[in-house]
Amino acid sequence: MASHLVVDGYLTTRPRLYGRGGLLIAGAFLWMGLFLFAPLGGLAGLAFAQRGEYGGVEWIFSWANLTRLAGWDEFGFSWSHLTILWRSVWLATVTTLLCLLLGFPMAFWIAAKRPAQRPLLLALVMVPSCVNLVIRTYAWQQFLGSQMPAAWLAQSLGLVPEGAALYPTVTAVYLGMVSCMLPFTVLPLYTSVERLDWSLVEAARDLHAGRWRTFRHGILAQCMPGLLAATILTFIPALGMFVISDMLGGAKFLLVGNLIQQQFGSMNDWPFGAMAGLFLVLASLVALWGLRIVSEREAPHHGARR
Amino acid sequence: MRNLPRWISPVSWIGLAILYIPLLAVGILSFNATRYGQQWGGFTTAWYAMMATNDAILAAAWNSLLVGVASTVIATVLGTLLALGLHRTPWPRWFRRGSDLAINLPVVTPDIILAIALVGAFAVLREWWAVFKPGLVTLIVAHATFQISFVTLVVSSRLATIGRDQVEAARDLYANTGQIWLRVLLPQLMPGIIAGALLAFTISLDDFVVSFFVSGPDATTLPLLIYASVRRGVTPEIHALSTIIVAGTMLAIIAVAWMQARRDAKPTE
Amino acid sequence: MIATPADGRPLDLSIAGVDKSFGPVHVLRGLSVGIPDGQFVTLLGPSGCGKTTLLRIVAGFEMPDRGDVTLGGNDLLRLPAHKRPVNTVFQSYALFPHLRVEDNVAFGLRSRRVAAAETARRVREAMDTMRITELARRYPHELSGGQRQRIALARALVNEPEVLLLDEPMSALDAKLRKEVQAELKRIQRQYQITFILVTHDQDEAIAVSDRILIMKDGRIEQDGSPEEVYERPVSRFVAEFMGSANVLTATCDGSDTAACGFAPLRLAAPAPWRQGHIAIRPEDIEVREIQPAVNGVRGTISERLFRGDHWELLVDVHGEHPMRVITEPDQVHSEGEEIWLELPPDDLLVLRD
Amino acid sequence: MRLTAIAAILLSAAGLAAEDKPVRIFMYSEYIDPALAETFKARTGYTLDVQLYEAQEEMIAKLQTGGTDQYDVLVATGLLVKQMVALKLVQPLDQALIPNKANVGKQFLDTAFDKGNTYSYPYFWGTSGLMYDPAKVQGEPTWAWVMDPAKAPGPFTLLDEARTTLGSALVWQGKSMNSRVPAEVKAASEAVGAAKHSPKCLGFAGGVDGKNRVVGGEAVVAMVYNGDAARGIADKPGLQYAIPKEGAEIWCDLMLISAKAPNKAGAHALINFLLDAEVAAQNANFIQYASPVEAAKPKIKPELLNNPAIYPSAEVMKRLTYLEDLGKDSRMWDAAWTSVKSQ
Repeated sequence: MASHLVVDGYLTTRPRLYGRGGLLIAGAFLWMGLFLFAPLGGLAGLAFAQRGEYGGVEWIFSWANLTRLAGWDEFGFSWSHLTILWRSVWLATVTTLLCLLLGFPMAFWIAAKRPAQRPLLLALVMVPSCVNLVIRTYAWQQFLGSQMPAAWLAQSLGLVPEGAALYPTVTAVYLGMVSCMLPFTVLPLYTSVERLDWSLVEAARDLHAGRWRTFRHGILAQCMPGLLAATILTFIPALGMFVISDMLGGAKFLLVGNLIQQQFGSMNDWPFGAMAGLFLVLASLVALWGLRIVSEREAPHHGARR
Repeated sequence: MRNLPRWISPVSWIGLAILYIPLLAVGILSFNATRYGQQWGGFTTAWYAMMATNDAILAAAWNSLLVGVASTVIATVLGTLLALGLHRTPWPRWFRRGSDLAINLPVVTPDIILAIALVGAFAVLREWWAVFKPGLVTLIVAHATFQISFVTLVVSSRLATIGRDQVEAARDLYANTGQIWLRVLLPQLMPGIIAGALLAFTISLDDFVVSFFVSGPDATTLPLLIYASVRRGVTPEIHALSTIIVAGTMLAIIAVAWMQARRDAKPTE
Repeated sequence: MIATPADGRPLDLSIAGVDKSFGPVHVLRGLSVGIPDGQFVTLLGPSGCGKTTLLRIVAGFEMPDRGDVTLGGNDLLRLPAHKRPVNTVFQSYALFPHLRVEDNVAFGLRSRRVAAAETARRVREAMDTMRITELARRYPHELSGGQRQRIALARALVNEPEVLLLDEPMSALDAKLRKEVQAELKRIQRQYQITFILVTHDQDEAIAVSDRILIMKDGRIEQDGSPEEVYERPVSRFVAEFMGSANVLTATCDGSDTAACGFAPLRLAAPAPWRQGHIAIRPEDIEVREIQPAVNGVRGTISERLFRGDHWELLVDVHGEHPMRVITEPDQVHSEGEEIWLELPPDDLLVLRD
Repeated sequence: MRLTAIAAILLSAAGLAAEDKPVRIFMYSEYIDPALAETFKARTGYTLDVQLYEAQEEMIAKLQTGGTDQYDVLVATGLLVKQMVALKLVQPLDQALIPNKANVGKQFLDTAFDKGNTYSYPYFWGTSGLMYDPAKVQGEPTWAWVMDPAKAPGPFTLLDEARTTLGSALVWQGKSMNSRVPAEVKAASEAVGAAKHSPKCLGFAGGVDGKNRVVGGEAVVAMVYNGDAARGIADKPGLQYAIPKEGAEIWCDLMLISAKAPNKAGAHALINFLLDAEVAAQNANFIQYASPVEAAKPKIKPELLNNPAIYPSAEVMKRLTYLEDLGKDSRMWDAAWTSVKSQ
């Protein structure tokens, strides 16, 4: 009997469960193993190879790509890559914060509507993401162009010189970024706001907590899982994004995404591109792992009974 | 819901505005007679007519749809099974952690890296199997590869909301394993599966980088076409196309909402 | 499926030597109990005592590490949950959110492929019995807690199980509703005449509905008896305290019928079996006297006085240490700070086994 | 008799095959007169299938990831030929199948890109220079307009191309456009970096984008390719394109045959076809880029031939330099460009 166990009321054994579970996951994992994990492993190997004289790959093991990523290039040490990295993280962080600042009220706003209206509004938030990103960013360029009302307004207010467009500017980049990422912030936030237990919020209010404390303990604590999901879904894609910064920021500054793309494109240095990509993947995974630990600590426990 | 602070509503409208300004700009430009630039050159529907007769656009739209549907079907089946296999099996902790990581990998990997990895895999496989020459097949396989993760993530989160007591109750009520699947788990999982499939489909429709690398000469998708037109200066036909996509999606959503409302209004007396 | 034996032998449930651990936690320790057919039994105990686990073993959701469970002589453990003639009302009710009420109720019958006409008839009956007929076309999320509970009951009873298991079915209901449901449960059990096993941590509920109460502690049965027995004659300090806020006194006894506790010697009805142990007395058994009573008189000061509607509850400081709970008639008026005599009648002093 | 019958059958089968098999050319969009497809079919029996890329690096990436068996003829900029040969993306030409090579102008044969034209023949050529609004600038066109913030006449854009932009900065500083001296390249990158940080700089742009901003009046001067400039000037007459006094890049796009071209015979036929005097003239009249096919000149529209933005004067031609493949030194250039774009 001891080797048997009961799962969902069915007497079974561990090997049998593993057999069934294995069968279920085999398809996906075989598929992903063949087309993703194995080639990604190969790519990780590529990160330690070298670029040939005319592009291509020379399979000689070297740490050079790693030291290069850290900043040692042909001119000695430079802050180039670290600056790029820092700028990418900063852009993604500010974008995430802006999205949360807008997305949280929007989540509440939707959740406060009549139940029949909510899915409609939610869909309304999601619709823009079915238009190609390049098109939307191009549309921002058009909207911010020198002949458009927004620019006229800014020109007449003396914010920008006569005849100037509103891009490339930092503001334009953030507008584009927020416009692109906001749906992915609102969606997870809404799912947790919708399930909010308002009695806890009222309890906090009854205890004469200030607005901030009510929000922090009554609302924020409950929305933690959604908040984390929103942060992940916003921050990680924002970290790799570069089209928006190129199109609305005048391509003046490189981001990690550019750096990687360039190596596989104009620079034709695949090993270095693989190294930079590997770094981004690992950094994202570490961030994800950290957030998961935080969420496990913060989230209310739905422990099993017994 | 309780009385919200008064600033919530205006802030939300600002958020919606930021989302919709570009769409509005595209919509207006699609009726602008000027070919390049933003000057208003008069109202025209010529771009829509041109789009409708542009074979390249129609072929790309067809390819996008084909790739989107095929890859979504594959990814939804595999991803759902994966979510179920992970959730309903007492895997050891290390395996659980590992799978978690594996599923999140495509989500955090930059597109370009995914693309290069896939292209490498196809190049090797092509040595044995000619099916993997750049084209629709590679596009479908590539899209399915990263879609699986998204489907699994969505279905898993739905699965987590279905308590173990549901299965136990069904079992207690004499349901065998097959009945539990068909009568309890799948119906409750369906919204999650549909959401996952929709997400996967959207991602497929919008994917550019991976598609670019794995597609062949005969398999241009809409994003590839759009990207190319943007590179050479957008033609207003692309505006018309985008406007139609937005309008179509909106109509579909409104139709679904309307049907939902009708269905909800009827039964409960 | 276990059919009722042709000879009409009652379907007694027998649990023998059941042991169960979850990892390092030993939840059930060699537990044995027999439950005759048609009895309303309550498993009562604090959380973590193993009562739910025992229920889940009977239902088929857990497998004991050791021991046997039989129903009418048939080994239940060899059967998966869906082949046991046992149904459960879950603590969460576990209604199927995607099914209408009538489909929820019909679920078990449909699983067993009972003919449609018969299914319809039995579903209608069960819903009539539970008075939920008008809710048939609703979905669970549209219903109140009490309504959901009735549906969960109907969904289980419609299958006419040999044993009905109820896992804290009233924990989600408010106090008034709970009283109603208790009466209802009792009525239904009489009507169906099948074995009910109720798990609860609420002693009032247990007393109200059960034929028999099993008080559990740390994976063992601490006391097994009728509600009266368990209430009137707790065998241990744990039972006494759990069953209703008894005053428990530490005492020593030298083998005579007098025990010495901190403030006074107390006469007992019979000698205690220990040298040092506990005796208990219920608050309602303590008499308040103006003058020193003949036996077992204790003097104390009223430190607190609470009006409970049909009685007064007094907290009496006895010799500055033991606050004793005493219940008096509503017409007996005392004031706080007043010194009074308490009489602890020997017949009401319960000698506990520990 | 029987033998000839079999031969006839075989030949007709071959002819059929030739007709069925398309020739795929991989090139920039709007880079060939679509009307030529019919002429090509009529003359050779092959169907022309035009596949597009939008950037050179896209093409290389496509080929490197196993695309060499997907295309027959590749159009690539001369700078990339050495690299494509080294990466085995192309194959040597069968010179006997390209008699029309005789039509090509001497200065476009046997260049540093491909000594002896083993792999390639030229398709079109052009320059990168400055497009500007003459009403808003003074003096002779100079790189200083976009490289020296103090001398910039107004808002400007730079090209988002490492070699062209850094190379132009080198020329402006009196150095070689193909410098291999780290100190010189570094100095050039610092100049471009300083220009970038000027408030007048609207950023790095693709050729089309830069042109659009001058046409739209947002920029006064932009670094562009001459073909884009020609289109911009057509949209808004009055704008001008010039090679700065310090000199500039001349580029030449070449036709090559993919390493695993599925239709080798057709590929040769296409290259030969496009070097035909009449065909080249028709193509040049449509595309409005400069044709290297000398024999075509009599048939090219005079307004194109006389447009200095397309065919610069002999005097200007002396100031133009081809970019060269830098081999190992390209890493140094990459680092310089990265530092420009990161600081």
